Amino acid sequence: MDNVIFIISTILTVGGALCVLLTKNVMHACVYLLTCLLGVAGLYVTLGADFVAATQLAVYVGGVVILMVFAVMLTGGPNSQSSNKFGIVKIPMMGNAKTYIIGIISAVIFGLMAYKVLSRVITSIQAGEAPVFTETVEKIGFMLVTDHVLAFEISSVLLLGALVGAAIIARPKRGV
Amino acid sequence: MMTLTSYLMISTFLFLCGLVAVIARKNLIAVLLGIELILNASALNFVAYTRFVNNNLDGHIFPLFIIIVAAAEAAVGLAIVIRFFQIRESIHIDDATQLQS
Amino acid sequence: MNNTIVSYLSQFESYKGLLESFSSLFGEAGPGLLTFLVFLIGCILVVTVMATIGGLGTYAERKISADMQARMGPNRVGPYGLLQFLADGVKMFLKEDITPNTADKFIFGLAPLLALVGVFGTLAVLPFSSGFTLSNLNVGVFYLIGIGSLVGVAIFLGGYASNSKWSMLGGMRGASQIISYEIPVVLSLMAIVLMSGSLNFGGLVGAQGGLPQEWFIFHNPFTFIGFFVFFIGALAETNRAPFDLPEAESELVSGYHTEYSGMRFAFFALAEYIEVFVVCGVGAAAFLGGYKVPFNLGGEGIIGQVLQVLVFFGKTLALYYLVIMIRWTYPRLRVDQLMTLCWKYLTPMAIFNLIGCALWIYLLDSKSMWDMLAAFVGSMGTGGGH
Amino acid sequence: MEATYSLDVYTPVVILLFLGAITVVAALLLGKLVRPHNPSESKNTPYECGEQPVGTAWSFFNMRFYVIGLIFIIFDVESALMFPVAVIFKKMNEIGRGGLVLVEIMIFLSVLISGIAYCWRKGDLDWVKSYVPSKDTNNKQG
Repeated sequence: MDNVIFIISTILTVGGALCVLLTKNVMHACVYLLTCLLGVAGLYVTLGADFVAATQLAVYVGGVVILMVFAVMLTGGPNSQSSNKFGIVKIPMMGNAKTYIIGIISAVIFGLMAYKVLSRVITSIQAGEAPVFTETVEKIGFMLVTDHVLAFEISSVLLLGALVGAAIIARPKRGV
Repeated sequence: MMTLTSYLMISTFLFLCGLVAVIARKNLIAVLLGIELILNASALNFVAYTRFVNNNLDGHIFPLFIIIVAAAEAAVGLAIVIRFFQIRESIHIDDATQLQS
Repeated sequence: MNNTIVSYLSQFESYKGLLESFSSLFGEAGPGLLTFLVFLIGCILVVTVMATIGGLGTYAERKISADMQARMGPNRVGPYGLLQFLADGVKMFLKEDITPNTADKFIFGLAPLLALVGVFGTLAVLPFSSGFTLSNLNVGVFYLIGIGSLVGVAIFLGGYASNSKWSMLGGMRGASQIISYEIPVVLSLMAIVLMSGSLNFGGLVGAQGGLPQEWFIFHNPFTFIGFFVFFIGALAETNRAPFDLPEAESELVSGYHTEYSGMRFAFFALAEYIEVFVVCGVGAAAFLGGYKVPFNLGGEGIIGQVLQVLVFFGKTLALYYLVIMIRWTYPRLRVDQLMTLCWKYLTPMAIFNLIGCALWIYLLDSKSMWDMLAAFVGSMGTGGGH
Repeated sequence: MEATYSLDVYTPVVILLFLGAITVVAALLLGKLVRPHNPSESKNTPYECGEQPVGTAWSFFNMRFYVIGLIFIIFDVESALMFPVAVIFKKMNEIGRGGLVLVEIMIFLSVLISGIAYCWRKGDLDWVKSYVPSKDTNNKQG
């Protein structure tokens, strides 16, 4: 069963990421991002991080993706092609051949660098005993109120900042 | 099958997809999608290392905060994109050339 | 922790015998195959029962509404019209499948699938009895919230993909309504998690008892308010009247599924009815004692399990009946009233409840009201005796 | 249950997700055999109460939907952080450290409450933004 979940999650993740990259419709890209995130949640499950997987589901699937599709709809929908006053197509196609070639070249360079660095790391790691993660939620909660309490409290300030900042930015123009 | 190497390869792949998306896309929202992919790749790395290398749960706390930061980033980033669209009627990334509207 | 139906069954002798025969038959893969088979049978059983309940839900809805309006309701197909939902299903199956030519075909096909997948995913953690829970995940409550939010995405995508104004408005309203009302629901469930100290449904129900004064709803005043906050939020989250703005037929034709026909529409409807059952089940498990039988009748054996399932279904279906009653009693809200109710009343109340529950645990050592009342009466009694 | 970490508990999740997908796909494919299929131009236009549809539906949206989504995601993230703390609160209280955790929860929540109070004060939670109640009918707004 472990392998089945792993394979399904890998297919979802890799396929979703590729389709996010290749699709021409930004709405479809959001949907593929959804499958990719579901796949990553599955990978978390295979790694024993069940709480992180549930967080991924709740925050990403329920929150970020909805926000993304809202933003797509608020910026004129996926495929309105009229140009604006600057003469540039309003909703651009998702890129052109030049940018893709540059992107792929940079990806290849980065991949080679990562391989150069990681190959030593991977071969040198002695993958030891896989630990048994039970009661992850209790342990995470315990760590959040003891060791990582500062991060816990600071994150609330971060969220406050994000909420206030985004609300100010998103507020309709004055006088409306 | 389920080894550290395979997880690292998946996360590298995710990261590269995100990188190409950020560089190649001309649509601001698609760029944000690429950033989400990159953040996910890093979070996946943390969990994979904590499972296979060191036996504590610190690697579960970190993805949690990465997800939080990603959500906050998405909220603010999309707000900026929408505001930008209202001002310039465009979400083309080449339109974003001025600091002040 | 993490017990499943398999770990419950494996304490019986006959299961061990079955396991041995499987091991001899398939060798190494035997136990895994048996586990898979048991899960498969359990899942198919649950899905079949849920689909039937979803179908009967449409029947009950029509019958109860007819009763309230002094009509007969469906009474031709089968005894008392009980087979009406089968006839409806056959009709849906034979209907032409129409896709608007301006629609986004890919997402148009994907949306009903996402809705059904999201709802079926929630069934995995629903606690039917102490033994028959498909999988009592460690993070059950949070998992249910996460996978259930797929339905919101599906409703939005369904409305979007149709490329019809009614659908788009319905989908937009649906998505914003579902995400808004998720906040009070999550916060009031969090108060219950605080009281029980466990995130899985087994622990949630296990912290309660069979008798009403041992349920969480009567545990303290905050959880009592919390139940109603949860219930109103759950009504809105499943798009039930009086919160059925996404499919308000007098304003938006049929909302997000205006352009859906035949089986695709049937899947949306099925997902909605099953989701109502699921949220009623969560309400019963979290607030009303779940599968706990009064006085622990029937014990741990097979009779006890059957009784537990019956008690769980009884409580859930009672809530389901309440939901249908509410639908045919109250008029629909306006959009601004809907948002005001969520953000200015329910969410502050839910946060207040959360803090109240935390203070109750800290100051009063998480004793229930009845314990304190009993202790008070007892001290009065002894005081009077002296 | 053995001591090793087993993913067997997630088997029903996978099976149910697949059942959901298979049900939809199978019903649509099987239905293809029996259902009629005669599309026509007017049948395939989006329904607009009999009128010819004007333009596309993917254009008109209001900012307030986004603000709702924004506040939601902040609270969603907050609940993701609060759930583990909520789980251990009772146990910490039993070993006599409940006060500390309570103070931490209070600080966390109060920062967020101030956030939503700000949005409330600034009118982001009002659905009808331009509605100003007159003197005699000002009992509508909550």
